[in-house]
Amino acid sequence: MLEFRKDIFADERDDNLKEVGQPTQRQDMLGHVTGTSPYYDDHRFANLLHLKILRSPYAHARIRSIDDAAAARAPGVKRIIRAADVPVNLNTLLSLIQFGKDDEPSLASDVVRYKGEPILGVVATSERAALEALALVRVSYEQLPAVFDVEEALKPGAVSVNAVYPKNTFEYYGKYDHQKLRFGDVEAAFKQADAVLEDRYQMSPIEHAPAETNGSIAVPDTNGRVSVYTSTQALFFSLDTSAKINALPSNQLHFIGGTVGGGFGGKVDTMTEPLVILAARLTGAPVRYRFSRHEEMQFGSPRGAERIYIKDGVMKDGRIVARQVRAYFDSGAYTRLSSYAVVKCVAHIPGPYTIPNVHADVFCVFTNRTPATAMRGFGVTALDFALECQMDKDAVAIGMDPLEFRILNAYRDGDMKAHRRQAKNCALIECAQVVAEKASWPLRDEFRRMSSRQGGGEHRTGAAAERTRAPAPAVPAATPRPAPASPQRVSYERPAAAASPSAPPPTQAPAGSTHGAPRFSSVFGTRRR
Amino acid sequence: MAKHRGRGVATINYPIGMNLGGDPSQALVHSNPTGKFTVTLSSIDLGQGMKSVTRQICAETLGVPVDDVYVDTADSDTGPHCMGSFASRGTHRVGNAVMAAAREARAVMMEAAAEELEVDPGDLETDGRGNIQVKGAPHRSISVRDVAIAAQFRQGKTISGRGIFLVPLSDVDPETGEMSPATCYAHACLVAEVEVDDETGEVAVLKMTSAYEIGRAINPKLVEQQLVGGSWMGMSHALYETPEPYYPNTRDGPRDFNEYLMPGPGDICPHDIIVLERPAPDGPFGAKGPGEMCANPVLPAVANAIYNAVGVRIDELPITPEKVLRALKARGGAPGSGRAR
Amino acid sequence: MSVTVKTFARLNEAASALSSERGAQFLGGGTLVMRAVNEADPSVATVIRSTDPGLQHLAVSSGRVELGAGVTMAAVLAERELAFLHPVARAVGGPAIRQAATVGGNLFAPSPYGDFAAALLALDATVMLAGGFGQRELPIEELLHRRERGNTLVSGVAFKRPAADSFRFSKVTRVHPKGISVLSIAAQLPMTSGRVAGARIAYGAMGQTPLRAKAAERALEGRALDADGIAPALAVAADGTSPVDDPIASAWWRREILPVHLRRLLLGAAHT
Amino acid sequence: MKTPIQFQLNGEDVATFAESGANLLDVLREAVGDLSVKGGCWQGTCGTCTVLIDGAPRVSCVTLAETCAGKSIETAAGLRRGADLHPLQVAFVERFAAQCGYCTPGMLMAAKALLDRNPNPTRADVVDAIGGNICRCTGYEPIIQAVLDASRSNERRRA
Repeated sequence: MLEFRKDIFADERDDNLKEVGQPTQRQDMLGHVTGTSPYYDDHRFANLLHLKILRSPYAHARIRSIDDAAAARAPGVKRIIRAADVPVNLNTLLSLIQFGKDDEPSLASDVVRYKGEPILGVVATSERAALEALALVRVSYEQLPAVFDVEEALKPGAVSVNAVYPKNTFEYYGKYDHQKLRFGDVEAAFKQADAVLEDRYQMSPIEHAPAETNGSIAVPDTNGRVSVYTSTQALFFSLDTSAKINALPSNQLHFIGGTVGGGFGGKVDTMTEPLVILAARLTGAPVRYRFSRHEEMQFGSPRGAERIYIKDGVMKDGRIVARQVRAYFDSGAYTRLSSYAVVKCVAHIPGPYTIPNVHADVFCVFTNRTPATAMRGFGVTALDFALECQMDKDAVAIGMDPLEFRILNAYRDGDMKAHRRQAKNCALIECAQVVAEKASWPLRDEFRRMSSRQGGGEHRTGAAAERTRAPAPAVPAATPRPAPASPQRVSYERPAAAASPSAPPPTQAPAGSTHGAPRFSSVFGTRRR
Repeated sequence: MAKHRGRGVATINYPIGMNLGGDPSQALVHSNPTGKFTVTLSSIDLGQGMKSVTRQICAETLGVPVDDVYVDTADSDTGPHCMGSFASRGTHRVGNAVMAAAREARAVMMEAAAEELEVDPGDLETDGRGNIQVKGAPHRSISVRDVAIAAQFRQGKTISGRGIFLVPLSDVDPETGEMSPATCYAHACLVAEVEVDDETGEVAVLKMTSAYEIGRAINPKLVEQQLVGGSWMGMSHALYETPEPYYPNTRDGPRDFNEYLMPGPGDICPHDIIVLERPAPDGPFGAKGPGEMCANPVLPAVANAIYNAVGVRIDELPITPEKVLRALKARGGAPGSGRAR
Repeated sequence: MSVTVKTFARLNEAASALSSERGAQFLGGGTLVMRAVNEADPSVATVIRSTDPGLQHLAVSSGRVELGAGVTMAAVLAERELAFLHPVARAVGGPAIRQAATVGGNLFAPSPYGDFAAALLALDATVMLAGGFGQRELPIEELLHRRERGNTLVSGVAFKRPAADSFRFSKVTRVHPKGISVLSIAAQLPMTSGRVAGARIAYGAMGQTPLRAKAAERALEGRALDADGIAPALAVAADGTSPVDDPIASAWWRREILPVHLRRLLLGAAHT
Repeated sequence: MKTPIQFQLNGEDVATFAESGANLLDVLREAVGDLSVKGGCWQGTCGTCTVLIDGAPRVSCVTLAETCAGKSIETAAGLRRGADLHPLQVAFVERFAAQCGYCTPGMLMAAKALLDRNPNPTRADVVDAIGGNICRCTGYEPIIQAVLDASRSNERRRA
């Protein structure tokens, strides 16, 4: 099932290692097979209380009034937690690295912006008592129009989802409604392309569905601290977020975790810790807040939906000369991590290929649905789907084998990428070659001989050399070679005529760009160029 | 009824660690008085193997057997800061931090050994079996255990080390998108073979063949876990999953594991995986990170295989049988058979 | 408050309790009621259960099959004489669920659940009701029609044992081996001299409850089970169905593939 | 209202009190303290909480605790014989058949139910046996292989 090709790149490796490279058994395996690995909920406390949350039944509504008197009197109820009880009831996850504005309450007080948004909490002696009390809470809503489509949300006059970002887009660098990528001149290149293909791709949201749902237990500790047993994927991320929302010095919190029943990105958002800590402090008792599976599936943040438009300009000889991408991340009602995913997505465009003219605009859009967050492959999974489907269509359009088409365009060491850094340590071509061999996917000799190393081997030499004169977005010329015999195979000659006279992009960022990234670096100091 | 087979391919790369960097991790390594080591982290093991990978990296760096190292994760009172377990950053970021801490601890260990053996630390080497010996004169050696006892009770040295790894934050040019997103990238190519039922639109994945280039496999079994489990998740993303089956309409959302669709043990297929290692200059022993990227090539490879089988392009995820059937009807059925490949 | 659990030694006592108590639900295997209890569903204030051995009654004679309401899918699978029902019982959840899921409970399982009920519908089962005033019988159609009204307690079902090889079942799922129904089809196809005589076909997940494919049954009458013979039945396969969109499949897809799977079932290419 | 309930847990007599209407999963974890049983959904849809009752696999989250009075319950905590791992545990270790480990106890019990009844299962038997148990990490293949390995080791012991 798994084999190694140690022969490839052997000259770049020192394989004279003792422990690294060994199939050593997992340190935690014995605990796993004996059912003794300590997940957050495997810690026991006397007189444990349980927190359950009242959630909005509407995607967008104004809260007129909340009557929780009956719930407060219900059997087993120890405390009602209202928005007013939350010390700092507005936050955004990445405020920890000073990226974005606080835009999400822990408990909604005036308006609910997605179905399932938390409104009020009940702390009771059992989960059932808490659930029964929640059923007694009376909330009067004024339903508001909602928007669910990312492109509808950007139209003039669209419903405004999030008051902090009234135009329904995250704000980059204090002035832009999206993240840009500009490299070369796509319009000029499209004009010269033999084929121009444009298509639309859509990924629906995806749920992390970890075996263990999100949850945490907060225990009032001696000397006023709070110990928190948690399923978080990011211990200090959750600790610092909880400290901020509870207006506590971070050293008043002691977080214990590290053994988690799956995460896949769904346990970064710190969805349970802040309120369970508040509940423990307000009751002076240990409290557990555990998502039900239904909550996990519908109200715990998913991998957000993405809509991606791709326009490619391709030459008959197989070279992609231009790629334009317009993408919309459906962030749901609040930012969480989608703003970051957008930048990661832009960084990934145009994929692992050397394309001299690239243009991208990617938007983080707010809609009235469950806020999205990180998931395995964050910011890249949907883009890779779109790019690789598009690559297949490009190959078909010019009658070229889809794998050879990828190898031809694959980035090599020294190539200039669209974000203006030279490619290094590349290995896409080698991956393609070994798979072709294993799966008996026919590759012609010159493609079997190609390499990711400087120049890329064979006829790419000229190309790569051209490209390394960074930044050189113009379509590079290649060493001419005779067209292969096979009629439906296209020639790989690169006529100089194909070179697009596009303006070279600036090598430097505009002097003194003082927005966005500097806000990062004010925390982290040094910056890379 | 007609079933059509087809093959599709995808090639991808994946950035290691948080985009733009600026995501530090710290580690502490120390020896107890009898020469057994503890790595203290606040990092999380959510199944990916954080404890095991950092354990092997620490043992290799110290030059001691892996059994002599234990990794303790995620206690904010003892473990120093870690950004978290996401963005395929664990092996690369935390691994580097552990390496730095282990190097510092190793230096003290070698000094203490040198003092005991009355030689220069530079003349010593570890044998990886728990001993420190004079290069070229293995008979002149001392066990790590005795070194630790000597350091603690005679020399008053602490065999310990601190490590942090930070990829400095990159600026982003708002006008051009110029930036340094990542210091290294993993790579993959995957071929999927599918069978499509042209009367129902149902798709079965019959076989996957893939290659993943991950810099260095710190532990081949843990890499296999990620790649096998991750490709299953990719198949799941491609054909089954969503909490909003009628997106952008939010109705009929699944509430449980009967309604949330994922391939069961009866839906999986054979998968031949080849691992390549082109060491990342800044990776621990060259390691990158296989965790996140492994699902990504499956989605487009399956979509392209469906096209190869029945000639329809499904550009919306998940590729449900309904979408395939609607597309087939729109183009008036499937061609004679999948194109030979 | 926590739910009240009342256990009765005799089923008719349970039946009267069920009809008199407000918010009372009868506990079969627990797969539906216990989930509701766990979620603090206000419609379940009292859980009624019975240890009446009659619930486990399982009798198979040459002509007739009797199944107590408490007979589990696992018990059906353990009975060699009920081999024709094994594909149906095996289609209900994984092994652990089959140990719990009961014949009686399946009659009340909301769509897309209720594959076993669809089979019983095709088998023209008679349902025995327990009541304060003793047993009553009614056709399964009637029970399915009025089951939403609640407070009905089923003690068991009985049906004529189908002729050898005359019963067929097919369940379409997205997830294997354990997935809930896109749709399921159960068919009893008695043959006389190579012709269908008195077919009964039932669908699961093609409406609010399992329902008969009456048009298809009529179209099959007197026909052979070959491509030509079944063509008229396939043309009207979806008549009278009212499938819905749910997280598993859309109504459109269910309608589109129903004739395909009915054809495969009738031609003997059933897959479960 | 709490009701007393007695049963055997992994061979030991247990007497405890169950909240009226309590499910077996909560009683085993909260009242008895057997934390080897994990909860994944409390809906009966993920199999994570699978235990054996009188030898048969059951989803403990939708099993009314008081129906278990007098019965024999097995959980992953009882698989080990002293220091020795059960052949299934050994096989899961050798096959690296766990990642996050959360579904593992339920998987082990579902597999034990199979092997106790059918010592020489086919792959299809194994797939059916774990069909009700959700694993989000492994892709199932290592688990299937581990169960098949364990059945072979059964054979070896009998030989």
